Amino acid sequence: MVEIRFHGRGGQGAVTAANILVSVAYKSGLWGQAFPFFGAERRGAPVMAFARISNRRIRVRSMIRYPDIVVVLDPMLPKLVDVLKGLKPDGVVVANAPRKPDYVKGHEVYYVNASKIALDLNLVLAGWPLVNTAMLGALAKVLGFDIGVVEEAIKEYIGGERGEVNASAARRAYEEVVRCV
Amino acid sequence: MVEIRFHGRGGQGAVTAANILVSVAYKSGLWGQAFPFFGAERRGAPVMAFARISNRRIRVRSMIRYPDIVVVLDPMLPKLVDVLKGLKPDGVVVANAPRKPDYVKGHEVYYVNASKIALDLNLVLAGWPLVNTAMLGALAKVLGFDIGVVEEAIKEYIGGERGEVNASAARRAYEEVVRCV
Amino acid sequence: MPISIKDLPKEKLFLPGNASCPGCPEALGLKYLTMALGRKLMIVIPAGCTSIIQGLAPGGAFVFPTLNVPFASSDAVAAGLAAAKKILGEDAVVVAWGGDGGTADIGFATLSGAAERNDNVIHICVDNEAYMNTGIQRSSLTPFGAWTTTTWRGKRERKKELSLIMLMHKIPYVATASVGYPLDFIEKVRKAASIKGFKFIHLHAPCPVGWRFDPAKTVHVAKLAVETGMWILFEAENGKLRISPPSKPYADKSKRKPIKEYIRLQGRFRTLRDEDISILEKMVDDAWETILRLAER
Amino acid sequence: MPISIKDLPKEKLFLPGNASCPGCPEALGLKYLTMALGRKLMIVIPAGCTSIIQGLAPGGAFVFPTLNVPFASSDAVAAGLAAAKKILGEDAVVVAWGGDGGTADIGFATLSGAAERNDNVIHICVDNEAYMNTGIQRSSLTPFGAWTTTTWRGKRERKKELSLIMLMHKIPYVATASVGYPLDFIEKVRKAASIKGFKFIHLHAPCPVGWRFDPAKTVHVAKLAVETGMWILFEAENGKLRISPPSKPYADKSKRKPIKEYIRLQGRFRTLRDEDISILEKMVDDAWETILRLAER
Amino acid sequence: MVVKPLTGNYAAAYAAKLARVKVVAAYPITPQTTIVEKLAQFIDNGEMDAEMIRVESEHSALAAAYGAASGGVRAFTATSSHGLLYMHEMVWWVAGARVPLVMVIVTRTIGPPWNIWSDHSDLMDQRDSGWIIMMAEHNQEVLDETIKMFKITEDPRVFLPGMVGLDAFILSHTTEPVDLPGQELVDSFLPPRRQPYIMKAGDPILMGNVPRDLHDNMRMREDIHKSLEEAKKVIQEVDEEWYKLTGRRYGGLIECYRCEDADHFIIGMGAWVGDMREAADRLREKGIRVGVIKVRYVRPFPREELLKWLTNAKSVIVFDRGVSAGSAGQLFLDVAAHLMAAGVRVPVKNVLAGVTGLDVTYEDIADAVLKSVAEVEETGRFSTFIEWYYGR
Amino acid sequence: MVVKPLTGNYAAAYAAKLARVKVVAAYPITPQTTIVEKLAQFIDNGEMDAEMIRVESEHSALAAAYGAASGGVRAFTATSSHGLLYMHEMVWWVAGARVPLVMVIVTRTIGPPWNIWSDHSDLMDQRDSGWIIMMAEHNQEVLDETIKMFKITEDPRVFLPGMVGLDAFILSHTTEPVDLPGQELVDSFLPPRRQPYIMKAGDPILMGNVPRDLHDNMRMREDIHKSLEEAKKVIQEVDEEWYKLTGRRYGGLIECYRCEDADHFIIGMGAWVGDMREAADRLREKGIRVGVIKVRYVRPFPREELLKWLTNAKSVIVFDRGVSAGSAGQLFLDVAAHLMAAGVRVPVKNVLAGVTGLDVTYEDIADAVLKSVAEVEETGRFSTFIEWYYGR
Amino acid sequence: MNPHGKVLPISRPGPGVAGKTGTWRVMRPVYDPSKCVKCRLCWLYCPENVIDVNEGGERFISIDYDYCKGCGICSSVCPTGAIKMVPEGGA
Amino acid sequence: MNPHGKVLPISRPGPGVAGKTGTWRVMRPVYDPSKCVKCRLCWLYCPENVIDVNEGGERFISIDYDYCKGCGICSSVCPTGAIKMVPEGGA
Ligand SMILES: Cc1ncc(C[n+]2csc(CCOP(=O)(O)OP(=O)(O)O)c2C)c(N)n1
Ligand SMILES: Cc1ncc(C[n+]2csc(CCOP(=O)(O)OP(=O)(O)O)c2C)c(N)n1
Ligand code: SF4
Ligand code: SF4
Ligand code: SF4
Ligand code: SF4
Ligand code: SF4
Ligand code: SF4
Ligand SMILES: [Mg+2]
Ligand SMILES: [Mg+2]
Repeated sequence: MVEIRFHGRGGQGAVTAANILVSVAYKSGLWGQAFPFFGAERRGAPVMAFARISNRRIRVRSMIRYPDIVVVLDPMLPKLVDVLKGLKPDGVVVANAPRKPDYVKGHEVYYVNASKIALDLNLVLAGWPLVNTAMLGALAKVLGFDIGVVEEAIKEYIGGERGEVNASAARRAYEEVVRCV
Repeated sequence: MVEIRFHGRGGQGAVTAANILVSVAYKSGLWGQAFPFFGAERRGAPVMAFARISNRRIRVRSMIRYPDIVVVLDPMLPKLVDVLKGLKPDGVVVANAPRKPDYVKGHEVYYVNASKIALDLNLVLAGWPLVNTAMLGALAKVLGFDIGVVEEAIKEYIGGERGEVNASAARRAYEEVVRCV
Repeated sequence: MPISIKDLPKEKLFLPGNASCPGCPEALGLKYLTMALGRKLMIVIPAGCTSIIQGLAPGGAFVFPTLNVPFASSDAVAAGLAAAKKILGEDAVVVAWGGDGGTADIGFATLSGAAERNDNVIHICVDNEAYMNTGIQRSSLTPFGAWTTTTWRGKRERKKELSLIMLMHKIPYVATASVGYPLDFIEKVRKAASIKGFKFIHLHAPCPVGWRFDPAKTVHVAKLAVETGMWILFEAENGKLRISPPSKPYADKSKRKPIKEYIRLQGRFRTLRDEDISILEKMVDDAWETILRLAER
Repeated sequence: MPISIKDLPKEKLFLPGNASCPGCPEALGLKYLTMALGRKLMIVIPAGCTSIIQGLAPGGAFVFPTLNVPFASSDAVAAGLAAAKKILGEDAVVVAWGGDGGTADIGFATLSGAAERNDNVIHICVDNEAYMNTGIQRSSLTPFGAWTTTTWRGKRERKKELSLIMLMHKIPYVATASVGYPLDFIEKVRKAASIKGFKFIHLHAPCPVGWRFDPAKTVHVAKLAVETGMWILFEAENGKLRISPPSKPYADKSKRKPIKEYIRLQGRFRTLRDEDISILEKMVDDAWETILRLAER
Repeated sequence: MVVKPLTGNYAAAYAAKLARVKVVAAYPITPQTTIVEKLAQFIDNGEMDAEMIRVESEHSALAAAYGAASGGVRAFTATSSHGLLYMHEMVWWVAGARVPLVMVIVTRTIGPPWNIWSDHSDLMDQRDSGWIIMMAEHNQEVLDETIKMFKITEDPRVFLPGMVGLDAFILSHTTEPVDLPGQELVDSFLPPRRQPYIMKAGDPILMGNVPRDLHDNMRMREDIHKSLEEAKKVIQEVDEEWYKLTGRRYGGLIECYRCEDADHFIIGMGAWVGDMREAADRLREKGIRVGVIKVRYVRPFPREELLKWLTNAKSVIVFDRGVSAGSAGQLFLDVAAHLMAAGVRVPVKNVLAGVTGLDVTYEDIADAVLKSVAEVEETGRFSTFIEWYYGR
Repeated sequence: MVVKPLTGNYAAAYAAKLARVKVVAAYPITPQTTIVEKLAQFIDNGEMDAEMIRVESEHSALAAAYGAASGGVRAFTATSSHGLLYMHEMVWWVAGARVPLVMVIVTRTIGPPWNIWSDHSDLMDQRDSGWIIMMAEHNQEVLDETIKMFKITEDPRVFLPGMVGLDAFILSHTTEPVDLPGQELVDSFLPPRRQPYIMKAGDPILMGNVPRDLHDNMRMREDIHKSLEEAKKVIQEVDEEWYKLTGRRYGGLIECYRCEDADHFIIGMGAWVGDMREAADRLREKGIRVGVIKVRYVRPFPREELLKWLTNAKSVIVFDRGVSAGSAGQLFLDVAAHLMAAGVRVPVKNVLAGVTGLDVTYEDIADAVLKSVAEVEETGRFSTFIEWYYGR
Repeated sequence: MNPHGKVLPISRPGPGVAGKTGTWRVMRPVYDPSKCVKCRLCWLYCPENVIDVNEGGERFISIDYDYCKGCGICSSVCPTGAIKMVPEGGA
Repeated sequence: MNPHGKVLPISRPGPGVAGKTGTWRVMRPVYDPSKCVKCRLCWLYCPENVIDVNEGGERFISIDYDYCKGCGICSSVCPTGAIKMVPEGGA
């Protein structure tokens, strides 16, 4: 079982990303589970979402305290919250960053400039790049999912033209994501 | 323990009579308990009230099904309801009636013309003689209570001039009540 | 269209031998209601005297479907019932029949909610100006000065202006009525039944037991309320307010009988002092003023 | 007596770092409330955004006694609290601070009851026109046409005329206010505090999250509501109704800005069709008509 | 001290007056109504110095009483049946807020159909909420326990609200002599109001905002439970104190009747315990050694007290006037569960009688017990654990 | 049949849609809200042919659903916590009226303080009322059981309303794959609406007027109890029928996990049963033979089913996410009482965990069980029958 | 009423659900057809619904004394005094 | 808070109960004293209560960035454009 924690900001779609991941997992013959850290989710406020992926039906339902993967949607967040908290020693960070993020020490890192991808594709809400689907593409790479499946899941979830654009954001990130240790 | 059932009409004060009886009993060194047959008590409708008297604290609280004494406040009632229902074979009827009431067969009867006493004393409500205190006087005779105590209890309960009048109604009935078998 | 007494149906859907007190205004209202709506009537009843009047199970004095419901719930239950009847395509008029307590106190949020949603229900508030079923306690519709078993020296607050409050809900139909004016009431019920959405009728119902008057006088007291101007009959369709014929003369203050005539018949006003009567008079004038301001010109 | 911005107290009884969303109108209202009443303020809060805004225990952003209470209970709790303060002879102003849902829906019977009893409480309805704390569901105060998560094609019913309904309760003080006009609101709160009995203030509170506008525009949208005539500022002392200065010009229909200006700023009205806008316009005209009828002449 | 014939309801009203309640908030409902009427009369006549808030519903009745109590004064309310159910949300709230106040419950069954007679389903329906809950057997106990409940609830070891239950009509409308203590006596017994916090202007505390750490919240809930456990001692103490002043005591959480040498135990609460005593006497005349345990306080549940008596019983029969439908009688569930938890081995049986208000006589009780005891004596066990008893 | 990732709340909304509910009446409350939103969306988009009554409170939500159901159509509502408490009077009423309808409860703790997390006190607080009450472990079960609940409640042997519970957030806001049956399948499974009587114009019946003879009323209450007992069979049957159509069955009233050879039993209900399974597996790795009993239906209480497994157990540990303050956990009280009534002799213990919403992991459960089992293995009994467990 | 063996809180209508409510009567309305102007007001206002109109009958109205509670409303609304209240039986 | 060992649902006020809410900020208000006409509107309308007025100070107003959520109201109500919203950090 892989346990994943997403860090984002209220309004950025971290929960959506986690939910779509469940779809991707199921389409890939796996089981998935996604849940938000619920609270008063204020716009701009740091928020979290969680997901589990497993090859059999997942029955545990407690919070994820020691994730295998941490996904950081907003490059500013690591300054504000401890995104690495509880990350397993062999855990992985998937970061939205233009270059290797310096806040990670001693963990495997995948990074991709998701903000740029979003801006390029005009995925913007109130001046804000919407990076969640791009980050999902990057995560798919880390988890070894077929990006075609990810695109399909995104399009099912979002629908219409916006679904298409989000799907290509995911694909671009999938292709551009850089691994380093 | 003596168990008593009062028959009257809604608005006639049968419950009041039962309540005052508790007072009389207590003042006489006995224990008393009184309760109405509760229901929607409509004016004019046949109603019942109950009392128990005992020389020790009364602990039973169920309905009285087999009374020792039945008190009939309204001379018309026996035509409408079975006032003798459940009355013990050696039970007693205390009736408001100008003469020996013919609805009683085989029971000891005490009767008094309480309506007349009430009218004489101008104890009237909406054209109706208020006979409850007079009947209490008659009942006191049957139970062997001191009529002075009865008067005292009535005056405490009712107060003012109306209390006085009611007390004298009781005394008159106490004096006028006739026993026959 | 005015109806005449001869046109009224004779079929008895409200049966004799029920459990109302002698001279009961709620019984009167129920009887009129059956005359107005016949077999289309379905009634939803929160706790109140009418819960008792209908009589003991397994019998019942009502020859129409009767749903007894918790005290605060009547309009919501009625809304659900009306929705079901619509879905099933049945031709029914759903009436929520609440006392002043069930309508204006504990059930008031429910009423207001159904009004705002414009649920297809007629709410009739049968207003005997106190909680009678529990033995005469004050309600928000008890008038200023009236004795009840929770206001031993007379109520100090005014009667809530329920019908104006409902008028401000901007529902399609609001009316006041009185058990003293059955034809007016029956007409209003029928009109309400012909309109889709939420309808509110406020039925004044003088109660001999709670108001302490001779049961033979129920109709008389009801009429006096109108003749003194203490109770104003009006109706408002889509917000257009018109004074109803029985009340029309009393828009002119000089035509109104002195409210003392109304008051002195009622034991509940026994302790009213003269200054209280002036306050009541002032309240009557105010009520008329507001109504006339709001009336169609 | 009009107050000026310079006279306002600087003491912060509403603390930074609270949990309101950026640009929150309830936060604005709370801040003004502390400015109006200072250390005499005691607040009773039914469930709603303000339950969250105050922040997490064992801390809190409110430097005044704050009693959180069940959703339907605020005015009754406040009435009890006010009674206790009276008995203990303490100098306190008890405010029940409810959202549109807590005030006009689930808590409406409670409000109406306290109003009728004339309990010594100020009820402030902070009206963001939906259940925001649970994620933007319609309330009775949601305007016609607005999208919410329970009205996906826009609400079909009109906004309940809450302040007129409260006016018809004949309480000593009723006022409307807006977070866009803080001085007006603060004056009204202070006036209410000076009056014994039940006071009702209806505070319009445009919410960027629920109405879908840029949080920087909260004040702007609030003002537009007044300038288009969609929100009418008035006050009524002992039933005497006066239009408040910010709204005065708009009694004249020609002075009002087109309501489209107000509507197009808000995502919640995205699906509004032209005929819906006409309906809304008609509602605005009606509201003005009623208010002007009731106003002092 | 004077003796006055009083109904159970009037006894409750006098108790509130004697406790110097400052705020009464109540809404009428049969059969509670005469409590409110009497208090209104006391207040309107100036015999009682209190505010009466004539609320528009029971939810508001408890809300207003709670508001007053939070503000620092003694507050009182009373209700029944649907009224209690309608205020159910507030019932939980007041306990969670740890605000002491006293509520009298005139127990009445729950509809539909409408029915005003007594059973205990309304009161027992509140048993999870964190309130102290007791049930009186007679009018004297109504008066005594209502006064005592103020002392118990305001004890710093407790700080929880409390309910005093009495059976509809069987007590509420039944008149019997009641010893009415003098005001000075009650004043000497009841200390000035104490409570864990007071809402007052200028003292900024926040009650009830969302906890950052859920552990804190769970500890609050545990503390309610633990405080109820602590209340056991307080109830006992207060019973003794009252005894010193009045000569009346009831044994604290439970009261036993002829238990010392009993083989078989009947357990019940409320007014019919009187009839149970009578039944026990009759059964003993037939040679069956029956003891009666009256559960006075059902919350806190008198686990230890019951175990003391029941560990070596031959059988235990719990009479319930209410049922947790689809399981068993509410009192039975508690009794049986705690016996089980303590590892006690004794046949237990649940008799459901008087449910929805049927009149139950001591003959009925004796009859039901007789049959049950016969079975247990013969077979050592009960063949059915639950019996719906409609009378002989 | 398609598989869709759904939250528990959406699963409930889809179930109501598939059951062809005709009237939805609901009031928002976290965490139930998304059920209502989803249904509003279905209806507003024309995907579902139903009326939505957007009521002003929960009391009215259940009242309106009840009115619709009385009028002859399938009705649905959902709520949580304070919403459920606020409608408590109606909860009793609907059962008393014998009107089938289905309500989903997203379980949430009760305030103060305000707190939106899951415990079971709100749902369990309704257990006396006469409703069928079940609690789901995962989103598939939410969907399946909500559909099945219509069939169960409308069965002429039952004719009672039913609640389907799911844990706040743990299920309600957690997305996982759910097998969504097709409309035809559900149509073939669910017969047209049946109910004991229908209110319709021209057919004069009176519902709920005062009974002349209280025996009739007591028989109504007994019949509710008995109908719940009868529902046990219906629940079993419906489980099988659904299995035939979908391949999914849950064992009826309870579901057992590794019970066959178990010495020690953990009992619980709701989402954390998944974690209990995990805990059992881990404990078995340590050689402790643990079985898990998931109580699916708590009303009717699965007395016989539990007895089957527990009669020869070495110990029984009931996990409660809620407490009847001053006594013990609600589920524990039921389990222990029925074991007692059946004369079973086994050490029982109550662990109170996750109360007010604390996160409980399978490690926590394993830890609590491990310690308890160690004690019972050593001493043959539990030294304390109740433990408040806050995590390791 | 009880189609599936369930015990339901359901009733069916029938007269006299509060018993023979005529027994409540203290005063009795007595009709004098000679004074009657057939206005039907007594019929309209009788709260008990116990007055019947006999179109063309000798006695235009009739009262069902089994259930008449003797409230006196008919008498008080009768414009001609055609209904008089007289004391019921003895007392 | 807890005078008798009871665990109460009671809190005491303090700033930052929702954390350093300045972290929520996406846009940052920047004050230019040279344009300021000291009207105090920003102070009045800031919903966070994070603007302070420095009577006679060089910078008439100051903003507490620890808690300013960046809503932009101050900027939008400022009559002179003395407060500008600029993007916060990278993004
Ligand atoms: C929740 C609840 N509270 C209280 C009651 C008790 N109750 C029954 S009827 C009634 C008074 C009804 O008054 P109103 O609505 O004016 O009707 P009326 O009896 O006057 O016809 C009350 C308080 C109840 N049944 N349910
Ligand atoms: C009895 C009850 N029902 C529902 C809720 C859930 N709830 C909490 S806040 C809220 C909405 C509040 O809306 P409103 O009063 O308008 O205040 P706002 O959140 O908009 O400030 C709801 C429905 C509750 N807490 N209690
Ligand atoms: S109390 Fe009044 S309203 Fe109620 S039944 Fe009697 S007469 Fe009718
Ligand atoms: S949703 Fe609106 S009212 Fe609620 S806290 Fe956010 S901005 Fe304020
Ligand atoms: S006395 Fe009353 S009940 Fe009898 S007929 Fe006349 S109006 Fe009807
Ligand atoms: S009211 Fe009098 S005149 Fe009119 S029909 Fe009746 S009896 Fe005849
Ligand atoms: S941006 Fe908003 S929170 Fe920050 S100072 Fe300006 S008004 Fe205040
Ligand atoms: S609003 Fe602008 S001009 Fe006015 S004080 Fe603030 S910064 Fe200065
Ligand atoms: Mg009334
Ligand atoms: Mg709102």
